[in-house]
Amino acid sequence: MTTPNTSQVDPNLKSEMQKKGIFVTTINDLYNWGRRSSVWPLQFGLACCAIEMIATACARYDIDRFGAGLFRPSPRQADLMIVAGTVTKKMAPQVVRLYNQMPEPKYCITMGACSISGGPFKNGYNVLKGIDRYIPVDVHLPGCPPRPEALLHGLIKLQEKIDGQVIEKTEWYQKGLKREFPVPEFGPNGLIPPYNPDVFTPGQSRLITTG
Amino acid sequence: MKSLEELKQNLESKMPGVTSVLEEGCLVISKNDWLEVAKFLKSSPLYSFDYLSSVTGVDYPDRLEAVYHLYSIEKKIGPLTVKVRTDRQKGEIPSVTPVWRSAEFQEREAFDLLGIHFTGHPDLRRILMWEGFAFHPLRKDYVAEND
Amino acid sequence: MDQLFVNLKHSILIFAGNFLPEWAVILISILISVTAIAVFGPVTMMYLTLLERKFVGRIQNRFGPNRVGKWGLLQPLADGVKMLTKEDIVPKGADHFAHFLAPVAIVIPALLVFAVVPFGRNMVAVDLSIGILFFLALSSTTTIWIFVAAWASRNKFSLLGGLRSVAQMVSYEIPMVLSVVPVLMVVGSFSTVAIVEAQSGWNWFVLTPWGLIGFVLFFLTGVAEVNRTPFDLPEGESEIVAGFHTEYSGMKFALFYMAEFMNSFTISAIVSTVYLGGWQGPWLPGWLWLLIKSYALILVMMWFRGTLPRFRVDQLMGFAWKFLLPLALLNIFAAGVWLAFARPVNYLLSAIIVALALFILYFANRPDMPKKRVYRYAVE
Amino acid sequence: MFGFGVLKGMLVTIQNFFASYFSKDHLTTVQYPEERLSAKERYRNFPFLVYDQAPEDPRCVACDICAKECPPKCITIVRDSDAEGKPLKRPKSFDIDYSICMNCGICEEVCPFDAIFMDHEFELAEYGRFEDLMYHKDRLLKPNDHFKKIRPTDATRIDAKLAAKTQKPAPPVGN
Amino acid sequence: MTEENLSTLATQTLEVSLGPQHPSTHGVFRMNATLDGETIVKLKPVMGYLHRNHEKLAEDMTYLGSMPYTDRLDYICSMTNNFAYALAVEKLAGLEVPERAEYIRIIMAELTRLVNHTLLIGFLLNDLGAFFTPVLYAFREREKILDLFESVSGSRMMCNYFRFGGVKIDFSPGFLEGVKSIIQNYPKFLDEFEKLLSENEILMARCQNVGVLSKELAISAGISGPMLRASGVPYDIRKVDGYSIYNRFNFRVPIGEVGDVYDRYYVRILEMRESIKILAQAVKEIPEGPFISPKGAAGAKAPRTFKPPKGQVYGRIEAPKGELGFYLVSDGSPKPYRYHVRPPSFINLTILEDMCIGNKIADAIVTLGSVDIVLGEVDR
Repeated sequence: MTTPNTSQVDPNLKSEMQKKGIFVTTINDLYNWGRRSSVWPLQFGLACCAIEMIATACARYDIDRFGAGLFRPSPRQADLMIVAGTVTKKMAPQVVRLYNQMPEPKYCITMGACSISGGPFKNGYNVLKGIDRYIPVDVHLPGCPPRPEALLHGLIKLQEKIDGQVIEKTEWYQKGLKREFPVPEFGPNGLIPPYNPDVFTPGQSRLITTG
Repeated sequence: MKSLEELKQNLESKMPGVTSVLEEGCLVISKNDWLEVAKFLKSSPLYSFDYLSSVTGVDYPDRLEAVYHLYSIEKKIGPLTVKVRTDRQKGEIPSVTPVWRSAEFQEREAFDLLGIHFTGHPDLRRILMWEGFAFHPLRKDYVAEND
Repeated sequence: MDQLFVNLKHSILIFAGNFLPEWAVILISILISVTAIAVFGPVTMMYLTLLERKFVGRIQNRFGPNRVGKWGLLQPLADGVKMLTKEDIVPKGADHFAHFLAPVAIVIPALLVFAVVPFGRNMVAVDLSIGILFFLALSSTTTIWIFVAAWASRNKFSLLGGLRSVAQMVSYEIPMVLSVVPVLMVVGSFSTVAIVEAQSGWNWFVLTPWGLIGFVLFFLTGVAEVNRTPFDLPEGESEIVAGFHTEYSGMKFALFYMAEFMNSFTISAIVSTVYLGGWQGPWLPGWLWLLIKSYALILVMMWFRGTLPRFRVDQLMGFAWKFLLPLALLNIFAAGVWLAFARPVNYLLSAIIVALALFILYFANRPDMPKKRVYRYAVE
Repeated sequence: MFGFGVLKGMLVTIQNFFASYFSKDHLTTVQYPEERLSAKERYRNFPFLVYDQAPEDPRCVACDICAKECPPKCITIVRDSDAEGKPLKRPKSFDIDYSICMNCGICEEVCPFDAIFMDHEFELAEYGRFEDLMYHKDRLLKPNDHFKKIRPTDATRIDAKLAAKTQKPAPPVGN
Repeated sequence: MTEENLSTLATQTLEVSLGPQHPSTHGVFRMNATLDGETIVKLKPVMGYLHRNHEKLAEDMTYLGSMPYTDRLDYICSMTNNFAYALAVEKLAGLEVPERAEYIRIIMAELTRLVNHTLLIGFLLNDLGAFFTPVLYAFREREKILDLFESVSGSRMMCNYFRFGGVKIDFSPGFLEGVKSIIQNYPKFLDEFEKLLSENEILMARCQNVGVLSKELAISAGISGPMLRASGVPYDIRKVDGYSIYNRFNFRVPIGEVGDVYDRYYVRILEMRESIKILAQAVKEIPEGPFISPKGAAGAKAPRTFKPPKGQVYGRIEAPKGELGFYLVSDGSPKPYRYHVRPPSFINLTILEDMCIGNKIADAIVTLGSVDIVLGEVDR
């Protein structure tokens, strides 16, 4: 689904003003433009997709061209969590806690089949069948591992999604903000609760409000 | 490797009480004198198996089995496979970590995934699953949670 | 061209003078230089972040950011807008007030030090007679705020980072001060403007033997003061996650980032003032010369960042106490000898003393220096 | 002397800096959305079904070998049956769950009818997970000349084999 | 502070968890370190965060179905994982491998060794604090080798290229020229890498006499690979077992003496130079002929019909990280009864605590880096 162009300034007025050198924008565009062109990913890799993520940050594909090259080690300074690799049940609480620690306009790309749905290790007893059971995911990136260009394409899709966001309707400015996702505990045979009901309904993907 | 039979005679001559069986290329030792055999294998000048390459737990329908692969670095002797058997319910096998340090993590993994209790292990805890996990998942009768 | 900004300010004052009272004109002149610094500081910081990402990028055979704006020129603006709109997190256990105070307080010395930097001929904001002392005093206060930041964020990694920063600053403060003493001895005054005037006509201090050593010392300790590689232990990324600013998000982290880059600009400006002859230079206007010299030194700092691994804590302090400090003392002695004798002889004598000092220190530190090794192959 | 090794190292990085302006070997960046690397011929990403003339009759005969051999079991096939329920040699529905597939290429190897091949298309990022990444038959089917375009050598070999098979009268294939 | 009243000073140890998410634990590996100041008192590794149950999944999959999963064991060297698994199953089923396939396997294994050692050195420097530059140079070279893997097997990292009794498909056109250009240019890259790193005093100071591992402890702890040879034990499974056709190539096995982090780093550089020699000989002598035995081809075409006889086998190879072994028990059905992987990095971690006690926290990170672990293999 393409993201609707929601900026209140109609495009042809904007373009011919720009021809005369006057730069017209709304607060919403500036807010989106700032966030989309400096998405700082968290230095967080789980498995084989992490090596492909590092390859994307390296010389040949260079994610820094998109302004997303500063991999911040501490979750406090990151805005994008790329879940690159298999999320096991022993690691799931840490992943959710890290997502909670990130400051608010935050996004999540699930890179690779394992983090989307458990992938090739789906029927393993220690493998979580997809991280979107506990945290909201913005962009899903299939592949095992997806090519570095596919990750760049995923980042471009995320940037399009950020462009389409409107300040009033974004999730983190709604009243009754429930953005603190409960961290699952370890049970005798798996995680308790098996999924977070208000984030995940089995079989039906969560449509995050972009309009 | 000279030959398995010769090693077996050598073993019996050195330690009369040991009952060892040869089974398609492996030495099967009973579990209560496995520690002495281990010490002998490591210290004997003839063989000096100083390199324990791998410890594996295997779950058979009637028994649990720990399979050890031993090499000698000085004498460049090939793999000696030693099997030690125990029953499935209360699986007890003497740990060889005091003899070979490399068994420490592998025995913990065999305990974690198959439930073989290695007596005398310095720190026998689960290594791959979390502490509260109540089953031994690599056993054939384990049923995973379907969510 | 050289006096461009000075005449500009002068004409504004005259224009304001004919309809404003006397005290208002003085106030306006102060305001002009204050706003000049307040604009110049953050803008250099923004474009230094971009310069670093592009320069280190090119070292690593890749482009830096080049999709936001023409050559990525709008990238710092985008970073700024994003940082402003980030949520502001204060950890539960943290000391609320100190957590907020530290980033704000760390920017104050970084901005204050600009007052003493002589940007061009009579283009210095405040011509303090104790300019260098003012600079050294202020630049050592950043340690306190780094430690307050580390202590206030109640996080083990930042605690480690804070302790490391205190140890590092204490052991690098003394060689830094001692490396400036020879210049003060030769010039006879603390004021930065006097120092630059003393170096007029190509006799920059860096061209004297003791000046070269003093320059290297002052630059290295300056890099340590600013916590940049290879001395960036307080925010040792690969060991203690993000060092003292682990718990800082959004604009507070941006303030730390701004303080670090403004400090690195002021350090290079002061080093080029004291040793490279400030705004002295042929053909080009004065203020352009100072910018070229300090940007060159900043590029060297970024070059360090792109290449060198990090010291360990005890090696860091061993290097300061066992190598830099004695070298700084011997350097003062060499400068004294240079001052005492006549023209051709003093260069020779102080060069001998400096060379002697380097050899003595090299052989003194030889035992704990790492040695090269020879490797052999297995014989079958 | 202390410091020469460090200087030599810095010489290397500054050489790389200046070389990146001149030699191609020292600036290897391919600016992705504008410039693209040419895909290698044997590159395998996600499987797709091949049809010769019309999408209604793909080469696939719903023999279910690839579904059994697929290690992570991400292919589900339902065999088509005509009016009175006699099973036909055509899949009614052929689903591949792209969020599970591990691009291993085993389905292409074991398929006796050369009906499934690995595609070169990798720009598949989606927002939704269940309805966007579960590829049904209509999204999987691609014409044979797409296969010829992305993998010329394999396509010519397989076309020759199929052509040879249709020339000599098709022996009664025991199904 | 004399000795006795120092003891009355009650100091607390700091319990720090260098947790599953840490910039330089090479993935999800956790070390619970108890620190006294900066020195480490106790260090308990915690694993299992990437335990993907490879062995349980393999028990209800055909033998060939597990081949793509072996790529994901040590996801940096996928070809050598396939090699070890293929060798073990061939030993079990008694398949023989044609000449050309043996040479193809040697070329692929040695190319993977180059990739693994280059990446390790890049990540080791990253742990030391060099701001990503060595990692980017390492990845620049790795991309060239990955292009070759992709042109042959179809995927950059997950090659799934080996089959029981040979390989899946012959070389693609232009592959041998690619390997020849690698053989020519790689020594130049290694010289550049050594010039950047080997004599760097900071690196030598940070790596020498850190994480020392004695010969006896190494043998008794089952250490294998470059770590064992860096401690002075001349044990290389390519020479000892002489599996596949390694005894046709002459290459030397580098050994270290002290067994510290610097030795492990330098032994790997020398091993890379030996691998290039092996590659040169293999490319020269590779014969024409079938790339897979007919029995193997049939098994690959219909994995369900591939039923090895009842019995058990333990096959091992010299993977870049150490001795990678597969213990397979087959009960005659197309699915293995028991499938066990003997991973080198899992067992090389046994003595991490002994190497780190008494050193600083920065050394523990570097020692972990020099052990060269990949979590996909540690946790399986």
